[in-house]
Amino acid sequence: MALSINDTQEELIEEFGLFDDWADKYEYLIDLGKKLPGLSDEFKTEENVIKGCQSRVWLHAFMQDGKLIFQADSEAVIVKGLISMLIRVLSGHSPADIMKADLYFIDQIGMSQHLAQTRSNGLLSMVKQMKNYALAYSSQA
Amino acid sequence: MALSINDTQEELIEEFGLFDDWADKYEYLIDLGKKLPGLSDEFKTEENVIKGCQSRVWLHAFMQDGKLIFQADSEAVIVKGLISMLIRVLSGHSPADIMKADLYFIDQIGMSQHLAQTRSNGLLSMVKQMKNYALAYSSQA
Amino acid sequence: MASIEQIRLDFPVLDQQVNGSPLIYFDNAATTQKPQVVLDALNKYYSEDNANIHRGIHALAERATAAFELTRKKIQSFLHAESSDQIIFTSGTTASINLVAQTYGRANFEAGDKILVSNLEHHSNIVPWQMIALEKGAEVMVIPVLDSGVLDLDAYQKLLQENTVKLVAVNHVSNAIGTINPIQEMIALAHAHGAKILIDGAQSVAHMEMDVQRFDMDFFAFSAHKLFGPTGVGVLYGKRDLLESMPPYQGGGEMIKEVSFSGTTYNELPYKFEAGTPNIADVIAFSASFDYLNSLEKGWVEEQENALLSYATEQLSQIDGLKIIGTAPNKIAVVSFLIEGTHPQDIGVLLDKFGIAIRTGHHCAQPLMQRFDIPGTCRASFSFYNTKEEIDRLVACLKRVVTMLL
Amino acid sequence: MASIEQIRLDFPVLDQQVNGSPLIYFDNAATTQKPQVVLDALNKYYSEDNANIHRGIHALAERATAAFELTRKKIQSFLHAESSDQIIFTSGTTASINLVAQTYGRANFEAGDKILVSNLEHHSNIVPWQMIALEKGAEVMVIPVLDSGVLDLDAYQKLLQENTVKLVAVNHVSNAIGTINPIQEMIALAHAHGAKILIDGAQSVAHMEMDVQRFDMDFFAFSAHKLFGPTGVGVLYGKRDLLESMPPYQGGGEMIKEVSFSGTTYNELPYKFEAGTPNIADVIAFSASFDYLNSLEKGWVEEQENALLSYATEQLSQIDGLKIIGTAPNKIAVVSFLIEGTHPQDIGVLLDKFGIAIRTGHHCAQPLMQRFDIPGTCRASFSFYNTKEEIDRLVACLKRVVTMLL
Ligand SMILES: Cc1ncc(COP(=O)(O)O)c(C=O)c1O
Ligand SMILES: Cc1ncc(COP(=O)(O)O)c(C=O)c1O
Repeated sequence: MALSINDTQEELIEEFGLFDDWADKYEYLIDLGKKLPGLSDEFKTEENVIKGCQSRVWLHAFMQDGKLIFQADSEAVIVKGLISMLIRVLSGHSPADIMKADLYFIDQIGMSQHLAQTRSNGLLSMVKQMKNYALAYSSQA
Repeated sequence: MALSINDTQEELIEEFGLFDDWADKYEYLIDLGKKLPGLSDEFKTEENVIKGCQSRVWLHAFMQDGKLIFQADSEAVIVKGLISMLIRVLSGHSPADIMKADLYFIDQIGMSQHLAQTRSNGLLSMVKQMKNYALAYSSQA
Repeated sequence: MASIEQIRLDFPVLDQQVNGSPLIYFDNAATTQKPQVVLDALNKYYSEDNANIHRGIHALAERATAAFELTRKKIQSFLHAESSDQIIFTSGTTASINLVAQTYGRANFEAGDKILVSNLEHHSNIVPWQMIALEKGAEVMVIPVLDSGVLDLDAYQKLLQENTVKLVAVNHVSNAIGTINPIQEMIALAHAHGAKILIDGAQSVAHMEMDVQRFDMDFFAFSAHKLFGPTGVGVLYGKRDLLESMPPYQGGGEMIKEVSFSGTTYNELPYKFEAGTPNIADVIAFSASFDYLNSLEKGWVEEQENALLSYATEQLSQIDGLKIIGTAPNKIAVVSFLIEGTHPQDIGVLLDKFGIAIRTGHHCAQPLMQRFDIPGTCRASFSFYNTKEEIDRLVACLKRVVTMLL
Repeated sequence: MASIEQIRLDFPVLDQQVNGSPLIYFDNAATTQKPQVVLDALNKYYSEDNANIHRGIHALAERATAAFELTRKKIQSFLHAESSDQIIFTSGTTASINLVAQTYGRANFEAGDKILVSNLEHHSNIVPWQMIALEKGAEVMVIPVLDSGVLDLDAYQKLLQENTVKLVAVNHVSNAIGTINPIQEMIALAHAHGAKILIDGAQSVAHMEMDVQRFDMDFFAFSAHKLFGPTGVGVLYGKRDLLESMPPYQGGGEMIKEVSFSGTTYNELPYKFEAGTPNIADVIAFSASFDYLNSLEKGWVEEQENALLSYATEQLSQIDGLKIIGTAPNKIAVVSFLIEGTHPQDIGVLLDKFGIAIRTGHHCAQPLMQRFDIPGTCRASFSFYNTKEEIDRLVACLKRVVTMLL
């Protein structure tokens, strides 16, 4: 059975705990970004674009066996890395769990600046959009 | 024969030299204002109004024997006092003399603040308008 | 709670001599003085964080953006607005009103429509309506004012009756004579007759609590400089559906979503109405005004100002020939007056010699002066940092000035 | 002449650490930093002179008015304008351009008229024209840009040929890629074909001398915050006959001569276009920017910046895969670039970690990005207080960043 949302958060916190300096952290993040499969062009539609980003970011979501699955892509690799973590934490859980998830790992791994309203990387919008999907699908689940 | 423009300025400087404090000076100025004959209603026209004043100020000018005569009025008595000094200094002189007059007395009697561009009492506009009349009449003189 | 002496120390400008006397600043309706914390915030911004906002990803840009948006949140809570994206930054009350006239007005006014303004308005809440009315063939009609300086609500109701009024524009408080208008009632009446209403809060914000939702306001406008904040910042609050339905005002950076030569789409609220680099530093420093006001004891400002108003009214009334213009039962701490046989300008010039700053003239409310058939007034307007002793000196100097003039 | 180290001390913001490294501020095209004298002027104004201007007769109001009008004179001489009443204060370049679009444009554009803008423009010099064109049935046409980032003057001439162009709106310098446009030639061509021309000087004022008369400009707009002055202040210069013939923009206090409900008349220049309480403090403090610039050795700013531009161009070109966007022979000290296989945003985020502030994105010039078919650029923009050592560090950090990303 898959890890719970919080288990995955703990895992990420542990992984990032191995790095002392920001450069190593970002290299790891970039690596995560590169490894994210991304989206095929058919899902890179206007409707899937997340607003408020300097780079374009797309989010695609669908239900499978009562679980919400997220797939996403971005032109910028750091954003992709951040997204890849969000997907690892949230994708494959029930809409109810996603809706009530508290994403404390972002702060703990020292990436909270990317969640600031003022960042034009759209991470905050991304989280909001994921929760919106969860809300929308929660009736169906 | 009438005093020259500068003689009158010296006279005023001497008169104001008698006062030690501002209150006495202003009382004298107010007194000058009250004594200024003013204008009859027929001359209080739109064309004679001087712009940029908080109180309305009217200036009327005409030529007599080659000399330019000024008459003026205001709703505010301090402005009237200031005007009365300008008239005493400039009225009855040739347009040429008025055009080249340097009104140093205003500064010397400590009233230069009233001549500031920023004052909304229009003293500066008044002086300008008097010189404009002199310019306009200088061809006729 | 700090003593008034301590509070005065928070306002550095108050501690100075003018023409050899201690400054008495009674021109608060024109602009209020700034507490030291506002100056400090300005200085801190420029010496630590200065950067252009919203699209930057470097540290300074992020700090500046966060601070800028924090002010928006503080204004939201000051006004009790639903959401911070209904708080639009402009350059002043005047700009806020023009924004509504040129967007809401341009999109909605038609020939034959009526716009109501009151006879108590500041020019900034008259001229923008005259301009758009002229363009659209609409008509600006006037809510009359009674001799006391109170609006004639019967006449207001009659004006609304035909249901041809599209918008009412009225100030919360008259800058010229201090009347507090019954806006709650006026808003309800406007809405009952299908009209929208804009409240010009320029003169009320520094003196009373505001609640745009409880009052059901459509639009509310004010200026930071009259609320102990910097010059160059104004605010427009609007109901969400109205703001969303309005076309943009100025075009430029920030207010767009996508620009191309084949077509441009506009950004969301509030950015849709905030074209160009905003007044970043002053918006950020304005935040400190709210911190300062919140540090004062609740209710104290109104209490102190009401005491000043009663005392000034009482003391000034004892001067021979002095007539107060505006005797509404509900007033902020503003006393407008005339003294028989004197011109306001003469009074103002001489009081300045005593270090006392009042305002004289028409106070940008010429139609009100015309209504009372006066050339202007002398206006002493108080803030909480003023004192009874200052009023005593005003009265004493006024007596002296009158003897000089008469 | 002071050393660069001394000059840097005049800008307090520069002396700080960002993410553990000394700040390197290469985002000067977004907004410039302020010298201490500007901060001091702001502080002095608020703690000594703060008052509303133009209609007051008390000491503070007079001091504030005099200081405010002094800035107007300094701008007049900075621009070599005929007269100070052709200098209009606005809230920024964007507001200045909108003012012209909404007054000159509204009064003069007709269906079928053409307005020319260039493909190099900032959104603030595109969207206002699109908005008024849409309203009037006029058409916005585009002066194309060559691959080098230079405007295509042949195409410009062709566009003018039919004599249906009412107005040309073009920037003096491109904010996105630094191109200096041949405005003298462009102005002459516009005039030869009966078109008026507005020059957006937002990006040129901090870098080069200006002479509105010699260039025969119709309109010139810029922002104080890009010229070492405070945020919230803009300037519009216009030819007298144009300004006089234009209807007013915003209605309110100050811009009127006489207000009554039967009709309102407008004030003279410049006040006709300055409705409401202006941004008094910031206009006054802006004066100190000119004093500061005048204290520098004549010609030094251009020399220093040209040296920075050549050095940066040379050094950056040595980075593998780095491509400079905008290679016009005449450029200000701005380098826009892309690095193969990386996205500008990633570069910006990582440089920030090294304490280096550059701007990434479309720089409010989306049509130019569309022209080059790029998502945006990394832009390093220099000012005279930057150094070659800072550029060395940029290059070193960029190399490191690229290895992280690839
Ligand atoms: C060329 C150009 N025009 C106009 C503007 C708009 O200036 P502001 O945002 O100060 O109104 C800018 C500022 O980025 C610019 O660079
Ligand atoms: C009632 C009222 N409305 C509007 C204004 C205009 O405000 P601002 O000049 O800050 O735009 C004022 C300021 O004097 C005012 O008192």
